[in-house]
Formats: sequence, C-alpha cells, structure tokens
Amino acid sequence: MDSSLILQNVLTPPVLFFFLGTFAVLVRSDLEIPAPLPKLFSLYLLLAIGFKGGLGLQESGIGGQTFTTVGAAIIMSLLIPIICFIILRLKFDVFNSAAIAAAYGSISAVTFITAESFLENQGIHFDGFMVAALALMESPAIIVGLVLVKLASPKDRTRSKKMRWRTILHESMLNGSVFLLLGSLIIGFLTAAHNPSGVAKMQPFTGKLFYGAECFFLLDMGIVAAQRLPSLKKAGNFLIGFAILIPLFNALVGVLVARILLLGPGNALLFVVLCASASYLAVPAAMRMTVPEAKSSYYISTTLGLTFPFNIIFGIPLYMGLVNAVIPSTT
Amino acid sequence: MDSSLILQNVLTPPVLFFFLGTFAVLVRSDLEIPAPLPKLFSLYLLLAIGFKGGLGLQESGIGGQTFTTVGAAIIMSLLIPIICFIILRLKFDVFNSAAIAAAYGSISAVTFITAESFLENQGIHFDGFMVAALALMESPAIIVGLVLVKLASPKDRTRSKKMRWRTILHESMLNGSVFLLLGSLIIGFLTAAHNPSGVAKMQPFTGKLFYGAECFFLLDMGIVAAQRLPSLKKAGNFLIGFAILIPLFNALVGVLVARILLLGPGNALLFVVLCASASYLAVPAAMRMTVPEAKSSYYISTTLGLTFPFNIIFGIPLYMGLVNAVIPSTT
Amino acid sequence: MDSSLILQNVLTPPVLFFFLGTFAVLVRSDLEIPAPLPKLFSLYLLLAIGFKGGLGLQESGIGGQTFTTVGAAIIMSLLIPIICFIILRLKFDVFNSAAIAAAYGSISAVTFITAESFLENQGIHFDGFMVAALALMESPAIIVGLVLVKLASPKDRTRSKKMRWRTILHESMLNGSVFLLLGSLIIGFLTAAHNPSGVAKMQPFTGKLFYGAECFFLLDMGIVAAQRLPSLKKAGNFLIGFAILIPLFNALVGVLVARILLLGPGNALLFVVLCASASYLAVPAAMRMTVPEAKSSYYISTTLGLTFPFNIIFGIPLYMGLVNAVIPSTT
Amino acid sequence: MKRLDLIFSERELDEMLSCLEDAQVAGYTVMKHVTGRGPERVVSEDTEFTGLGANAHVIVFCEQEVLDRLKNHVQAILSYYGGIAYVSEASPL
Amino acid sequence: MKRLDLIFSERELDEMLSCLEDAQVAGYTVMKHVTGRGPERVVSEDTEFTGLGANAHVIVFCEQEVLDRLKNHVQAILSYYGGIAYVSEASPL
Amino acid sequence: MKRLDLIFSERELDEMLSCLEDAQVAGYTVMKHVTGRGPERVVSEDTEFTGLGANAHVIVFCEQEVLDRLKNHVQAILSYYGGIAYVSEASPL
Ligand SMILES: Nc1ncnc2c1ncn2[C@@H]1O[C@H](COP(=O)(O)O)[C@@H](O)[C@H]1O
Ligand SMILES: Nc1ncnc2c1ncn2[C@@H]1O[C@H](COP(=O)(O)O)[C@@H](O)[C@H]1O
Ligand SMILES: Nc1ncnc2c1ncn2[C@@H]1O[C@H](COP(=O)(O)O)[C@@H](O)[C@H]1O
Ligand code: NA
Ligand code: NA
Ligand code: NA
Repeated sequence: MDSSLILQNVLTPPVLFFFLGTFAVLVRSDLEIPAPLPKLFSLYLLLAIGFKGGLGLQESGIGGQTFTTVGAAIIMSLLIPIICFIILRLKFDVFNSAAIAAAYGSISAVTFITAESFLENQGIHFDGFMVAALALMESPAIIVGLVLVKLASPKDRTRSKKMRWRTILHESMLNGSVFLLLGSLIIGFLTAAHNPSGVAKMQPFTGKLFYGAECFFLLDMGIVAAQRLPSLKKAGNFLIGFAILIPLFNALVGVLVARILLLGPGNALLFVVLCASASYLAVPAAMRMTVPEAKSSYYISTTLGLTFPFNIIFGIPLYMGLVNAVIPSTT
Repeated sequence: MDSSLILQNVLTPPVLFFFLGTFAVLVRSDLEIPAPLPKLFSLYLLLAIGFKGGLGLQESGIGGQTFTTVGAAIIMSLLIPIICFIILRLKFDVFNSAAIAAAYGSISAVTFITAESFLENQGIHFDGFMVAALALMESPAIIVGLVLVKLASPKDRTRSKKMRWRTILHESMLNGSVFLLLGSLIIGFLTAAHNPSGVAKMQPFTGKLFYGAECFFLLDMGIVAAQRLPSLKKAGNFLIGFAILIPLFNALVGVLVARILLLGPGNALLFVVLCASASYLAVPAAMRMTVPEAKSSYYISTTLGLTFPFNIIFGIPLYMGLVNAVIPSTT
Repeated sequence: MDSSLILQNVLTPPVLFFFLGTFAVLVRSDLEIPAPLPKLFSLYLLLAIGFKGGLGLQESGIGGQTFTTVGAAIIMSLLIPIICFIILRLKFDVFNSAAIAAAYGSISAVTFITAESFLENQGIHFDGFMVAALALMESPAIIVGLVLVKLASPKDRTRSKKMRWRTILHESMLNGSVFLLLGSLIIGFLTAAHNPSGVAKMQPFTGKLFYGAECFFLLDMGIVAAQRLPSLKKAGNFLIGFAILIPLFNALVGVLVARILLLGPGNALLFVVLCASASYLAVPAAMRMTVPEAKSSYYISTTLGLTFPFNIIFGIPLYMGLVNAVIPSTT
Repeated sequence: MKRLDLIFSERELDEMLSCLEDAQVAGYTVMKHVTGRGPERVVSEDTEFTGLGANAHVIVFCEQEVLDRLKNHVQAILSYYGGIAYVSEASPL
Repeated sequence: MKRLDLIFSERELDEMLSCLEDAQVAGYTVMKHVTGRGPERVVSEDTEFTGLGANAHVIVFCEQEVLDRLKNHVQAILSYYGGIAYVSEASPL
Repeated sequence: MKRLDLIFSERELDEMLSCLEDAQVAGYTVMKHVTGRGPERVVSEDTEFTGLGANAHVIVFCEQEVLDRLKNHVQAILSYYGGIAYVSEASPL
C-alpha cells in the first residue's frame, strides 16, 4: 500500500517539477531561475498559506482543539531541538549542534503545502488551524537553539558574540518569513470575519493560482536542492544519516502525540509533517546572525539537500501509512 | 457614520496588507520585497487598470459626460499645482515649490484603485471613463510644474539647466507609467470594440488576479511608506501639515466640481480621490530629470510617506462621507 | 480576405501590446521591464506551453499522425539550415552563415503561441502534439549548425576552438529553454494519464493566466525588437532581405509538406509557423558558446528585430491564407 | 592604463554613455540597481520603486588621453545631476 | 584619496552602514545580490534563496583620515561575521 | 596585494571560476547581470533576455604569485570568448 501511495505522490505536478529541477542540475542543463524570482514565489506562497490558514482558523474557530493542537505543536518545537542537540553533540561542537538542532525543531512550509496537496488529492479533510501550528513552530525552535548556545557555549566566547535576549527574541519572532506568514494569517482571519466579499475577491490569487505557483517554486527547489548535494558529501556520513533518520524518529513521536490529541487523519498527517520537516528559511537566517561560528553549509545542506527531498518524495506517503496504521479512521 | 466607513475600509485585505508592511518596518522585521519585484506589480497594475478602463470607456462611450468629466479633471490638474505653488512659496524656493506642487496636482493610481475596491465593496457603481481621467491628469500637472520653474526661476539659472519645451513635453507625456496606462487604455478600448473573445481571455489576468496583486503591492507600499517616515521629520512641520491639509482642501474643491458636473456618487468619489491624491511615480521621475535643484526627498516623502497612507486609510471613507453629504443620491 | 485576416490578427491584445512596446522605443519613452522580469515570463510561458502540450499529446495519443508530423518537423529543422547556409555563404563566412542558418532552422515559441491564439480566435482546431514538434525542432537545427562549422571551418581554426561532440550534444539538448519545454511536456503527459485532478488544479495557472502573461511578454518583446532595429541597419541589405524572404520560402515548403502529411488547417498553420519562424532563445545561447567567431548581433538582430515582428504581424495571417488555399478544408 | 569609476543616477545613463562614446572609449561596463548616499541625496531601493531609478556604476578602462577627452563633459553631467567620478591606476593582466 | 572596497553578507549591511556614518564618510555606494567564495564560506544565489542573503559590495571614496576613523569598527564587524576590506588609491577625475 | 577585475560573459562563469580555483585563489566575488560594450560586442539587458546572458564581473584580491599562476589560463579563456582582465594595487584595510 505504501509503495502505491509513494507512486501517487510522485506522479503529481509539484513533485514532478521538483524532479525536473533536480534532473536539470544532474545533467548540467543551464536552466536557472535567476534571483530574485524565487523570492517572489516564496513571498507569494507564505502570503497565500497564511491567508488561507486565517480563513480556516475563522471557520474552525479558536476553540479547544485549536488550542491543544497548536500548544502541542509548540511543545514539539521546543523538545525536538533538545533531543537533536544531544545526539549532535556526539560529533559536533556546541555552535553547530545548536544550529542544526534548531533547524530540525522548526518546520518547512513547502513540505507542509506538499502534504496539503497530497491530502486534497486523496480527498482527506484537514483544518485551517494547522497553519497556525505551522506559523508558531519556527520561533520556539530558534529560541531553544539560541538558549542552548547561551548555556553551553565556552566561557571565553568573544565578548562581542555574547547574545542579548533582545537579539534572540528579535531574530526568532521578526524574521521576514515568520512575520509574513503570521501577518497574513491574521489578515485572513480578520477578512473572513468582517469582509466576506474580500475573501471571494482574494480567492483567484491566493486559492486558484496556488497549485501552479507551488509547481514553479518546487522546480526551483529541485535545482537548489540538487546543487546542495556535493557539499553534503563534505558534511560526512554522520550528518547524512542524521538528516534521514531524525525525520523518521520525529514522525514517530509526532504520530503518537497526534493519537493522544485525537486528531483526524488529515490533521494528524500535517502534524507529523511539521515534526518531521526541517527549516531552511527562518532558522538559517537567524543562526547566521547570532551564531556565526556554526557552518551554514551544515544546516542548509542537510535540511535543503536531503531532509526536504526525502520528505516530499518518500516521507509524506510513508507518514500517511503510519497515520493510517496508528490513527483510528474517523470516516 | 464616517467612523464605521473608516472601519469598513480598514478591514479590507489591501489596507490590512498595507498596515502589515508598515508594521514590519516599525518592529524592524527583515521582511523585504527585493527590487525589481515591486516594479512587476506596478507594471501589472498599470496595465490592468488601463485595460479595464478601456473596456469601461468602450461601454460608457465617448459621449458628453466622458468629455466633461475628463475635461474637468484635466483643468483640476492644471489649477491645483498653481494653488499649491503659491502656498509652498511661503516657505520654499521656486524649484522645490514647483516640484511639490506638480506632485499634488497629479494623481496616485494605487489610491485610485483602493477607492475603486472600496466602491465595489459598498456596491456603488462607477464608470470606466474615470480611468481616462486618471491617465490624463499626470501630464498637465507636470507641465504646469515645469512652466512654473521656467517662469519663476532666477535669471541666473545655469545655462545647461534651462529647459527646452521638447524636454518638458517628453518628460510629461512619455513617462513610462503614463505611457503604459494610456497605451493599455487604448488597447482595452480597441479590444472591446473588435475582439470580444480577447476581452474574455484577458479577464483572468487583468480582472480576477487584480485584487490579490493589489494586496501584494500594498504590502510593499506599506514598507516603502514607513521607511519614508524618518525623512519626513527632516522636512519640517510646514510640509507635514501641507501633506495632510492640502488633500482635504483639494477634496472639498473636487466634490463641488463633481456636484456641478452632476456625477453619481461612485464617479464623484473617484473624482475627489483624483484631486486629493498626489503622484509618487511619474512626477518625481520627471522632476528628477528637469528640476534637479529640487530635493527629491521633499516631494517623495510627503506624497509617499504621508499623503498616500492618509488617503487610503482615512481619506477614502472621509471623502465618501463628503460625497454622500454633497451629492444627491441617485439610487 | 488576407487583409481582413491581418486586421483581425493585429487587433488582438497580444499583437497590440507588441505594438505598444515598439512604440515606446520609437518615441523614446522610458518604459522598461527590468531584468529578470522578462525571464519570469519566458520561463512561465515555456512551462505552460509544455504542460498544455503534454495534456494535448495524452489526448491525441502517440499514434501515427503524431509520429509522422513530429518526424517531418524534425526533418524540416535539419533541411532548412542547410538551405540557409548555402544562401548565406554567398555573403558571409562559415561561422556567421552556420549560426544564422541554425537560428532559422529552429523555432520561436512566442510566434507559435501567437499562432495558437490566432487559431483559437478563428475557432480552428489544432492538436497538442504540435507542441512536441515545437520542442523537438530546436536541437536538430543547432546540431546541423555546429556540424556545418565542424565540416566547413578552415583547417587552422584555433585548437581550443575545435568542438567536441559532447559539447555539441550538450549545447543542443540541454539548453535551459529546450529542457524546460520538454520536461513540462512530459510532466503534462504523465499528469494527464495518472492524476486528472492535478490537471484541473493546474488549469488556472497554465491555462487561464496564459493569455494575459502572453500580452505582458509581447509588450517586452516589442521593446526588445525595436531596440534591435538600429543594429539591423549595420547588418546590411542582404541580411534584411534574407530575414523577410526566407520565412516566406520556408512557409511555402512547409505548407506543401503539411499537405502531403494530410494535416488539418489548424495543425497545418502551426507546422508552417514552425518552419517560418526563427529562434532567438536556444540557438543564440548555443552559438555564443560554441561558435564565438560568429557575430551575435547578426543572428539576434535578424531573428528578433525583423523575422519575429514580421511573422506575428503579417506572417501568421498570410500563412493562414496560404493554408486555406493549399489545404483542402476538412470541416 | 587608468580605471574610471562613475556612479550616478540611472536616469542619466544614456546621456553618460553617449558622452563616453563621443570620447571614443574602447569599451565600458555598466552595473545598474546600485544604491548609495552622497553628500546630499540618498538613493535607496525605493527610489527605484518610484520610477526615479537607482544609481548606475560605470567602469571604463582606458588611457589617460581618453580621460582628458571626456573629463569636461562628464564633469558637466555630474555637476548638473549629481554623481561622482574617480580615477585609479590599472594595468592589463 | 582612497577607495575602500567592503564585501560582506547583506545581513550586516545596516550595521556596516551605520558604522560608516559614525566615521562621517561623505558618501558610499552599495551593490547587493553579490555572490562569492571566501576562505571558509561559499555565498551562492541559493543562500539568497534561503533568506540568508547574498553579499553586499560597498564602495567608499574618502580621505585616509576617514579610513583611520572607521578601521577598528569595520574590522570588528568583519572578524565577527566574515567579509573583506581592501584599500586602494584613487583620485577625483 | 593585487586586485584583479575580470569582466566577461556570464556563460563562461563556471569555466572562469574553476580556473580561479585551479590557481588556488583565497576567494573571489561575483556580480552578475552586468552589461557593457567592448571593442566588438555590445552586451545589453536584452542579450540576457535571449538567454545569451549578460556579463559577469569577478573581483579577486590576491598576491602577485597567484596572478602569475592564473594568467595564462585566464587569458586563454578571454581570447576565446572575449572579455577583459585588469590588475591594480590594493592593500587590506
Ligand atoms: N564618497 C563616496 N563614496 C562612494 N560613493 C559615493 C560617494 N559619494 C557619492 N557616492 C555615490 O554617488 C551617488 C550620487 O551622489 P550625489 O552626488 O550625492 O547625488 C550616491 O548615491 C552614491 O552612490
Ligand atoms: N580573496 C578574495 N577576493 C575577492 N573576494 C573575496 C575574497 N575573499 C573573500 N571574498 C568575498 O568576501 C565574502 C565573504 O568572505 P568570508 O570572509 O569567507 O565570509 C565572500 O563571499 C567573497 O564574496
Ligand atoms: N575598456 C573597457 N572598459 C570597461 N569595460 C570593458 C572594456 N572593454 C570591454 N569591457 C567589458 O568587457 C565585456 C566583454 O567585452 P568584449 O571583449 O568586447 O566581448 C564588455 O561587454 C564590457 O562589459
Ligand atoms: Na520539525
Ligand atoms: Na491630485
Ligand atoms: Na524555422
């Protein structure tokens, strides 16, 4: 059953375009999407995800399940980095361990939307409040990462590099991606409440266009991920293993929490995907500023070159299988 | 009543995204929309406004009311700069006064479309020929500004800086924004007349997508406007007062003219908005080339940092209240 | 009849926007579409053409007519450069002759989509497999061009400039445009077969938006083509004549082949347009790398500044007249 | 040989380039979308947004005699619209 | 006069510019979206994609005394985050 | 130390960078989307449009001995495809 799910997942336009991008790099085609065009798509996707999430949140209401699910998601994004940090310390110094740990505690918005598309394809329902969980899992992971650095870093860290709390909060809460996602969520929420005709008028832009823009963006992600592969080799086997096994481990933990929370299969899959995915947007940017001692190639190559492709190709259908096995079907 | 109109105006996606952009700057988020992406949206908006205006013009026909309204609009764009110039000369030299005056005689396309969205939201009808008025109000204001410089500038203006008529006409008529707006208007007009299926095929691009693109653009306008605030302080209180009071004055004149023209409430609001808004696109570009003596920070900071936000947040609902008070409702 | 077809063709938004772009350059407006925005539209158009072609190919099946038509198209793209080369050698050296010849053997995707829009406007049916022909005509023309250089170039060509077969194949098959077009074609084909809901979800992006994006792109093509005009004068009368007459000649050959293949009028027009159009994307890029001795202004100015405008303004309706005269109407 | 660095508003690019052509430079290189601050003006990315355009950075490698030819004209343009011009030594690799 | 070339990550641009302002430079020029490789890091266009930002290239024409004023502060920024600073001779056209 | 400025077509960027790597430069900086005119060719923004690509401007700060190592290879690339290379003096801040 899983292998048919994998095939169904692979034969969708977004994943196929991801392959096309990867393939372009492998055969050394000169296909490229020049900067800042990828930025356009990433801004658009964040705006649209947030806005649609806000509409969904309005629909499902800010009730009990919203609170418990979002709360559990935040707790996951606090716990996962600590576990990762302990594992990574076996091989890496404090700085690199904390930076990589923060990335895996955080989330990948594109993995999330690929999972949403997968669910829509399978006709499985999910709720808008999951986007709120998505938006609220970036900051805590960053904070944990920076706190770990603050606590565990050697006493003689250059004076200038000592972080102030203000910096930590600023970098974790006000990163452009997080800000746009959260802001659009709130705007969607307010619009759904006060201006239904505004919702309808946004629909062609945030709704209808979304799937195509996702494909375009995944084409670029394929190019970027494949360009990261060579530097993965330098990262070493430990990190390569980590980048595949930790998502699986996090998925397992995630599905158990989802079961405890009594989430339906759709929400459960999204919850698992949030746990299993790793950030290559907000976290690297925050770490670059606050922990320059960490090698950015470590945390970017693993999340972007390995964990991301693994999740969108094999991970999502695998996690669906897991959800189907663990979560009692409500339909 | 006015305050409820303000609230209704504020709780629409475009205005909310404008706030989001402003807020990003205030809290020092690193959210940015890198160049030349804003240019993409501004080109798109001009093309779409023009095209839709052309369709509307074809519909309403180039009859009596079109002529009188457009004519009155042009006259307003000739008169307003002269009044502004006289006021500004109290504090500024000829060059700065003329440049700022030209900006306030001209129009802001984004304020105009925000007003259109506001009217659609309220279910109030307006006509396509108002876009023709929009397109034809930029050039006269620029010409008046340059003529004022030519007439009033000190005799010893550097020889090289003496303007030739050709330059004046070129800068006023062939500015990229004006050109694209007018060109698209004509294309829309021709297409509506000769190729109805072409109109239908353009609709998803110029029609459906418009509202979302407007939101995206206003997000950027919010960022840009907020970045202008610090330099406003340097501009001094006189200019700050001018940037708020002159739009109100122009709106008052505008609503009286609209009453004389017997415009319906929708067209009247748009007419008032044209009078009250100020240009931060075509006029600054033209002034930069022909009146380099003027400080660009004056005419950009006031129009972009103050008059524009004021108009889209408070101005439009305020002007609607004014229109409702002055114009006898036809419905 | 032809002149009415020309008028019908000219009064469509894409062609009108092309004129607007040209006009902007002629009157020296400062309208510009800054890089890399044109790249965004060209990537989008290639992706959308390919995807839609893949859907069409799935629909029409990879049967007999697909094979014969695509085969004939490939043969045309092998023959046309040889004929052109012989003619061009009257005036130019081996390098320039081969580079220009390759460009005319290849195709212009934008001319193709303008022809598609023209057919839709006229309500004439055409098949998706024509896009496969489009995608497969770039590489052979490049190969022929490079083989001609290899065979005919003087013995003392600098050692470093001797081409290896690998380079030839790489440049001809893996050019970014060709790659994206072919890749999207395959993705469309696979999606149509395995994921019908994916097709529906792509439709707003690749289908509905297409016409508007085409207009935007043609606006830019108008600017670029007009900027090329001055350097055309330097190219000399021989090349100017070539750029107009060779498309006509190729169209004549094309319509005869189309008749032999028993193509319907829609497919026949597209076949003729493929023969008559010349490449300004993949071929110049390949030639720049492998035949640096050739003057890029020759092969770009002719294809972009003359052949392209000629084809989309006069060529398409003219070729339609030709098709109507030669191909027995099946409807 | 000399290296000339010119930095000024994009809107004067055409004028500056034809000034260079008049002095018969062998070539030039142009970088657009450049921002900056001078003694009077700030050129940020949003001045590009408003259609004012950002700055252009033009580099010319040439002999001293070419500099002598273009000096007056370039200075006239820069003193009218603003912008800077600096010369340094350079030699072909 | 001197020409100072600074190349470093875009994310430190604001900090670097206020450092230049502190030293009262007469002006500066900024080019963004610059990529490169240093002794340790590679900055490619996809690091821009990840929100890390590419490099910025800042040019300052100034007197030696301005360099003296900004030297320590600039070096502190560069040694913390990475980046380079080189000085060469230049004279106004 | 020396400053090397290379300006050539973007399409040869990979080749040029691996040439620099061969000579073991400590680093380099790349600016793309650069236009210009040389003795023969004009590179405008629309050549970028046609997929030809615009120019790249590469800056290398290095010692003379590195220049000696890369000189021949760089000149070979430039003489084949076009482009320029100039050297000037520079010293770390
Ligand atoms: N001292 C300087 N060093 C580097 N760039 C400068 C300097 N002064 C001015 N510029 C550049 O020249 C542009 C025009 O300056 P301005 O003459 O003030 O209009 C500025 O926007 C800067 O990019
Ligand atoms: N030797 C060099 N020559 C030119 N640019 C350099 C050199 N070393 C470093 N850079 C630039 O400085 C940036 C920062 O370098 P790093 O200090 O390694 O982080 C690099 O990305 C390059 O753009
Ligand atoms: N004398 C020069 N000064 C500055 N840039 C030049 C000069 N000559 C050539 N270039 C640049 O080098 C590129 C390649 O020139 P070419 O060798 O003619 O193909 C041109 O497009 C210009 O950007
Ligand atoms: Na995670
Ligand atoms: Na006005
Ligand atoms: Na052809």
